[in-house]
Amino acid sequence: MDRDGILSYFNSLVKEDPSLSVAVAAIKTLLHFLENNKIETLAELRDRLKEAIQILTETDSSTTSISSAGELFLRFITLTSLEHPDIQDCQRILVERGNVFLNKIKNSRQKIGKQAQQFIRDGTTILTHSKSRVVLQVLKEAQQSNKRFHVYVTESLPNKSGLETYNELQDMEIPATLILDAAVGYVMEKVDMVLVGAEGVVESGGIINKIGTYTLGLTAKAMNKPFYVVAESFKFARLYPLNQQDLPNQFKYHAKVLKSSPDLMKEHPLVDYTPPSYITLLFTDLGVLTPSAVSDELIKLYC
Amino acid sequence: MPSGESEKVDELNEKLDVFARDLKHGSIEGSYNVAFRTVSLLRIVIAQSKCTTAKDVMESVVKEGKRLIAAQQSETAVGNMVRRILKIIREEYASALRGKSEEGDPQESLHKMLLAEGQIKDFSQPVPNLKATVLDAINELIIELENSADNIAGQALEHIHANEVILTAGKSRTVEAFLKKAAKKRKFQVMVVECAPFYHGQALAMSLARANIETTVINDSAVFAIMSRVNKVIIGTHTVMANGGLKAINGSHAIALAAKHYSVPLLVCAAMFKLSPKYLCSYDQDAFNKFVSPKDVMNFEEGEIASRAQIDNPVFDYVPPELVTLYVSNIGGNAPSYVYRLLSEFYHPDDHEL
Amino acid sequence: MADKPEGTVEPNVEKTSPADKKSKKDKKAKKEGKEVHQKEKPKADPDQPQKSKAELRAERRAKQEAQRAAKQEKKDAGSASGGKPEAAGANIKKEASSKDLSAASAVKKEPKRVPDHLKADDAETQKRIAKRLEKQRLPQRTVAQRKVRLFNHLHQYEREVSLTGSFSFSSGGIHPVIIKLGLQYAEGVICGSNARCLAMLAAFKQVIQDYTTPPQKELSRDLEATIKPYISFLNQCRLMSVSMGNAVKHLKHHITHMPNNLKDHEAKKKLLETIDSYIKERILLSAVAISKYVQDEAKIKDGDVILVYSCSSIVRKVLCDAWNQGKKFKVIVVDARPKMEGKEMLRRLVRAGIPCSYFMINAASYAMQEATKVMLGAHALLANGCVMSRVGTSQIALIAKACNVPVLVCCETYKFCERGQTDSFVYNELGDPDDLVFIGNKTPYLNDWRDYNSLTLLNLVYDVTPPEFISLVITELGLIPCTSVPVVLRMKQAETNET
Amino acid sequence: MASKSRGKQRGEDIQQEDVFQAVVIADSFNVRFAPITNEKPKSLLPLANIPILDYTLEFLVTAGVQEIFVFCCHLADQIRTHIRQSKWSECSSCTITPVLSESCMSMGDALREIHDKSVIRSDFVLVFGDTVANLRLQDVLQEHKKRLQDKTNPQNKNSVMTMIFQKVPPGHRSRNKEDDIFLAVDQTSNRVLHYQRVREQSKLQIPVDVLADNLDVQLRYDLLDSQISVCSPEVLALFKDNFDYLNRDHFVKGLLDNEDIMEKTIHMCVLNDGYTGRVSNLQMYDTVSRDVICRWSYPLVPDTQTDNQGQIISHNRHNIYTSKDVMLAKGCVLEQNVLVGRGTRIGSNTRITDSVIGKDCKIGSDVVIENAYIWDGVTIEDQCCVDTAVICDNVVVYACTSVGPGCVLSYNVKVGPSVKIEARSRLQAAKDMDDDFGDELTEADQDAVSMINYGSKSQAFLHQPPEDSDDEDNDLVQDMFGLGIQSESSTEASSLSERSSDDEAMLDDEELFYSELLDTFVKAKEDNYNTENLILEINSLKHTYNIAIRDLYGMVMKGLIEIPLRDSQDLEPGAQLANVKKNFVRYKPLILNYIKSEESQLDCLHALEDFALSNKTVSTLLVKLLHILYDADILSEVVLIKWHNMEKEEEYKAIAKQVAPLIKWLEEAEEETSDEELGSD
Repeated sequence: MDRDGILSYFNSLVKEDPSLSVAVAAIKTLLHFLENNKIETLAELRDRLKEAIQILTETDSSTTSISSAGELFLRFITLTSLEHPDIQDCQRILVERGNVFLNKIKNSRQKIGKQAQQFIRDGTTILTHSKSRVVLQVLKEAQQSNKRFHVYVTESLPNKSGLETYNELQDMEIPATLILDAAVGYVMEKVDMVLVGAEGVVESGGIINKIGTYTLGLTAKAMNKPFYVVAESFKFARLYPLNQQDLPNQFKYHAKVLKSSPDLMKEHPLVDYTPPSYITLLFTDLGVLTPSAVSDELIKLYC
Repeated sequence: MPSGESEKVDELNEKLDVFARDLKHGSIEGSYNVAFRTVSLLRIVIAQSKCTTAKDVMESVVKEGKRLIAAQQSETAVGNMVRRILKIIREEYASALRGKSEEGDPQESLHKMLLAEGQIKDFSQPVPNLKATVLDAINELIIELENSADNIAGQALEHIHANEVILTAGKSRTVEAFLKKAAKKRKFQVMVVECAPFYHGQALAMSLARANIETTVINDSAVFAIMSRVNKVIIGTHTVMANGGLKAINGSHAIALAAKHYSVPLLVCAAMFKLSPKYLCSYDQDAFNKFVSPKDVMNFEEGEIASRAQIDNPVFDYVPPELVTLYVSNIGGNAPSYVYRLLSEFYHPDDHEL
Repeated sequence: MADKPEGTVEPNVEKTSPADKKSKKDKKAKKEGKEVHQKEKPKADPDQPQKSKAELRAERRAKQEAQRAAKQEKKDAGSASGGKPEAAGANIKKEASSKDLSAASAVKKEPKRVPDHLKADDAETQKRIAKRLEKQRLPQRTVAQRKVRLFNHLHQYEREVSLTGSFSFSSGGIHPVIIKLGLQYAEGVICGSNARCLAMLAAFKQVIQDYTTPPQKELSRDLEATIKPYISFLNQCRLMSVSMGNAVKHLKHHITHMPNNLKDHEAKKKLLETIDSYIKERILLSAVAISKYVQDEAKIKDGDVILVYSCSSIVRKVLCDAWNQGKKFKVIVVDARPKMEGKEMLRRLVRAGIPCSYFMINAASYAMQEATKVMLGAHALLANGCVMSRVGTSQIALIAKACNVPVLVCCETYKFCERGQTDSFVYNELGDPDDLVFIGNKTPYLNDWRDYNSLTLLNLVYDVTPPEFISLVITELGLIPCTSVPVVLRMKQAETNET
Repeated sequence: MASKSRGKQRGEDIQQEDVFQAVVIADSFNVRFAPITNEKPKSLLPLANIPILDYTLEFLVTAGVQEIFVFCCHLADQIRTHIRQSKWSECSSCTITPVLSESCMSMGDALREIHDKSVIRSDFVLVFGDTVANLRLQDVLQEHKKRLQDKTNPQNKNSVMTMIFQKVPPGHRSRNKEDDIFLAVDQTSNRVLHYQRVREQSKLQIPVDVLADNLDVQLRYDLLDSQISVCSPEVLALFKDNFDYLNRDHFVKGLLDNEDIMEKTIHMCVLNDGYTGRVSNLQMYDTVSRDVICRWSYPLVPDTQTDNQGQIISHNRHNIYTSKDVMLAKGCVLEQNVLVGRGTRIGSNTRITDSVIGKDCKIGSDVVIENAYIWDGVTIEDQCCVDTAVICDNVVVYACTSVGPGCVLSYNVKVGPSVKIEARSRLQAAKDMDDDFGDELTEADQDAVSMINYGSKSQAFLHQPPEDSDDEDNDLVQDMFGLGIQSESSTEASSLSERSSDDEAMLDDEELFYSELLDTFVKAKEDNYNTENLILEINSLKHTYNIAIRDLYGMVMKGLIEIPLRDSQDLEPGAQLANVKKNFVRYKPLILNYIKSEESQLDCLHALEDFALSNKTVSTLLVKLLHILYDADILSEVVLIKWHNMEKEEEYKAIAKQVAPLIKWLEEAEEETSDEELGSD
């Protein structure tokens, strides 16, 4: 199964179910890949997968999620292979466990939605950024349990993803206000809490997310407002950025941008890194975690 | 003899009644006693329950537990103890079932998800002498409770150095022991915030003075003024929230802020039974705070104004984790950021919501 | 008809104004204390609260006798009386007879020197003070037995049953108005720096009216000389507030610069006018101006929830005015022991029809959640921009900052003060520790605190709020940041020099 | 067994043998709450959504009472069933026995009953079934016991009762003029020397000897009688012996008056910490509810109380209590001190403050509710406004209706749409039957009542305060309910007003009413009301001043005449008459509404007589007036003649003479008509 095969499969997945998160799609693709390929040795398997992941990262969809998913998948393989040395049945087991895993994470969004409920009280004002399906899920559930709350959404340039969120909220009849990215400081004093999604959750317990999240974090901190993050556990990435500079470029820019433009000074980064100190809590399908708990999780997984 | 049986049951019921009532009327001093009584009552519940399977036992525990919790929502110790006992039952069951004791961490984790290994979900299989083992485990728990204060006090000298000025608030049994212990070896000065309108602080001051510790009583308004000369704040708490925050006596927040402002370390003495799996998301959260009669704030005679003004008398205060420097618990000192871990050690995630 | 029976037949309905109700309470508390350390009896009698007024009075008289006797002895014993037996508490610094006198003398020496009342721990000063006190034939107060170590440099007195106990009719020639005033201060009948200042000025007007320059003396000199002991007496009763200090300074300035060629009555007239104008311009009008600024700058808007602390006359005025202007807002009154001045605030606001809620200071952070503004009064504004005010103010400001609620301070400029001060220790006033003992209708824990040498009670009166907590100071000159206090001071300096 | 284990827990020193007993009188033997109490005993009325009785029981049980006898008369079995179903039935630490007796008419009877049953063995607590309290009874009990032990002082030893008071200075809202008491106490021993309800006397008198033979007497007017008392068993016996004791006041009075004979003493204690309140009337219902909502009665507050369905209620800032499943639409505001019961839904932009709302109510949108007590299953449609009212179960208030202050809408009443319910009207779903209290009402009165318009869909009838002994308290209380809230501060003033002795009160009531009436007419004229409203006005006036309907006729007539005359004093008689005539024409429907039946006409004639005597012009115009009235078919000739033929006192003779011609003419006219009739046959 070659490059195009992978890409086409991946894209078809994304297309047919827009609510599907990129990471899941990636994992599905990889599983698919695993099934339809004949592989002799473990080493080979690893290399082939690495390539596949590489290919996926070159699509326009969020690199962070994909690579974190990839990492996860590889880890998954090593763990299994430890138990089952024989490559054939290893592959078999991989496939079935893979599916089990997929089933588990399918309803992780609902789980998160439940957990977040206790944090949204009647009459709360929420500020959210860009577009996150999980966040929307949370708000939806809140609405269904007839709570009364108001949402501020940043328009979140360049791709105006905030606008989509806004529209969806409108459809759900949740009172919402669309604000400029630059107006974050202005609305912050009206807001009770900040609620954002994440493309990736890194080992420090910080998050990588749509550009502007960091600003939210800073302002929220300055005004002692809680800053909550919702993220499925498969977004946990094995990565430890020190600061914005330290973020790997392929996260910050589209693959093609990296290829085309020689100096990145002129390019807009797509994501930024929000250090754990700005995050109050993360709501994940593993439960409500403090940033430090995240690294714990990752340690348990990778060490 | 059935008659004896039934009498036993009645007695138990009555005990539960009385306990529930005492909870409701807040006539029990200190959350230690609450925890202790909860455990010992639930122990009887289990001892008397005829059911064999873990499932039934857990149900009966939950039933009584809920009843007690309902009596006084803000007394988290009750809930905590119920959860502890449930955890115990689960573990005993698991170990009995798998022959080996299931190692620590019941939390969901990516690792497990990947390895597709599930928790034991059905507790209905009969296990021979489950009850006995559970009861033993509970006895251990009781012992742990009894020793908690001493364990904490034992660490006193690690935290208090010679002639410090220490500020404390209210009357925490633990803190009292802590200071007195330290006073045996070291000389230091204590500032006690009186904590109107309950004035436990004054009581503490008295007992410290009797123990011949150099003590100064200040009223609640003087905390900030005095803080610049304090070099350690040691307070007790009513509950440690899941995020490492505190649910402590009214006024603690101000103290913590003042300590932060003068960057004075804030130590919290709290035994593990005060650890609650609940989060605080808003000051006005249901069942977080407890509002007692305003009579302490303003006499009923003065009701003529009272009737036209809103008078509240909240009991607790929330201290966010970033203001806390260190927890001194019966299992050692921990940073607030570590609390989540302790949680997963003591409680089973399925029990967080009873 | 309804209240008639009450009035006549019903002696123990509290009809008294909160002020003297309070002072009565104090007396009770004090009495307990006294009994304890006079005859070393640990228990003060438990049924204290039930006593009828009559009884109280009787008791009081008895006490006074005792007091007088005690004083007499002390006098005989001479200045060595300091080393009291029970003063041997471990934490108590033995001071040779610490007699006191204070700011009065600190006034005219412009070159900065530490005022005496900050040097209670310095024997030198004490001696000098003692002498002056003798000279002025003023009563001397018994120094508190038990002081909090950190505050040894401040003066703290036992509460006397009667300050004037030792006055014989001939003695001192202290004007009765002043004596009355002094006692009112001491008992806390008059409190709040505005009220105290006004009362003092009124008293001095009286004094000046009754004053006649003795033959071959100059009014400018002699009058000052006569006033001096008065001031030191007042200081004895309760430490002067900054406002009073400034007022006195102003007055003296005018007295000393009084041209000698003037006739007595003219001079007096002139002085009275100056006092009147001072009251009018500096105190009353500035209050009006401040409240006007608040309206004009719309610092109180509809739907605001304004948190106030304790009882500041100026804040009350501002709020009531705003309400009468038809602004619809709520007020949260936060209060603290032992004085519970907030209750008075609450009472008056409620009377004015303003919707209020009432909290103890412990609950401040709970209350702060819904507040949109914090409005505070001030005892004084210090040159380094700190606000000196009723103890607890800083705490409120702190919490407000944490909940990012803006903090407004209302303060007339006559309360500004050249001193710079960074903490609440150097310059402060110590209230009566026994005030802490009395805790509502609960049985007090600390009844016999004096029996435990290792136990001390601290009842601070003021504290200092660092400028970073204060968003804005509203003065009659307009809205200023509290860092620009020195500027205002300089201006005022200039003014006074012109006159 | 039981008591022992409790003894351990609460560390109290009750010996095994004497159980701590209490007698609850679950009936107040008056009709303060009529008509509500016609269907449900008072002690079961919901206070903050929980039956009042439950508060009392809770209080007693927590105070460690082991045996409670609930004495119920009016609708007794309801109470019994309630107790059976409530959580108390399986309360192991305390047994509750309802004692039924439909017959007895007073507290005295009740106690006698209980004495006959001889169930009380030791000192017991006597409370009413409508008490909310959280004081520590144990302390009082101990105090009482101590007194009895005390050998030295006979007065202490002979104490039979310790009354519990709460310090509540005048001007306090929980002071109501009914329980306005004044007493003299011996300071040292707390012995009660004199006890008096101020309401009854216009002034306070203290027997001289009280002051004479006691040293330090304390006269107290700052107390509220909690009606809770710790009694020795003798009390029952005493009640038995003198059956003229109807209630505790009589008992206390009796004992105090002839102390020396009986050698029994009564003591008192004043709570310094703790709360008591009695729902003795509507005003107190309001006050106590508020105290509960404002948590004075902690721990007896809604969020700790669980009713037998075990509902959990959560308490929030500003004393807002809501249970989980309450549906609040967007933009509806619960301001402060609001309790909303299970399953209630509230529409958008509705404003609610200082109110209690029961279970499963439906409140529409843009509704304003203040100080209201709304019970279960009530429906209030959009744009209504309810102020200071009690609205019982299953009432429906249709859209755009406003319920005025002090109203009471009893069960199943329907009002509206778009009417204004007059202040202080008490409505019920069915007409007043001739029930045990309340006399037969003249059908004229009935009509007058039913005339009042409560809206097209309405099903409501004005409740007639029964005309029996305590009825002037009754509406005294009634209008206090309104007042009570509107001016808490002015309780002073209101208590001032009611001191005057009753007959006086009646008298100036009449005058007052009349002047009011005149004003109403004038007002009606100015912004010309339609007759309905005017009638409404007048009726409500009638009820507030409690005027007999028959007097009303006269007064209305009188008023209708006086107004125009007043307006046109300086004119010559002719013009005046014209004026009056106009007026009559104008208000004919009104008059007809009141003056139909024969005796009503007579009444009105008599009124005219008197009026004529008092007023010069009238007497001159009288004949003409009568003529007009006759022409207007208001007065039938029959009646006129009858009236004229009645024998009269001296002073009316003149009038008789004056009107003689008219009558004559009438008689002739009559004959003619009758002739015609004959002819027509």
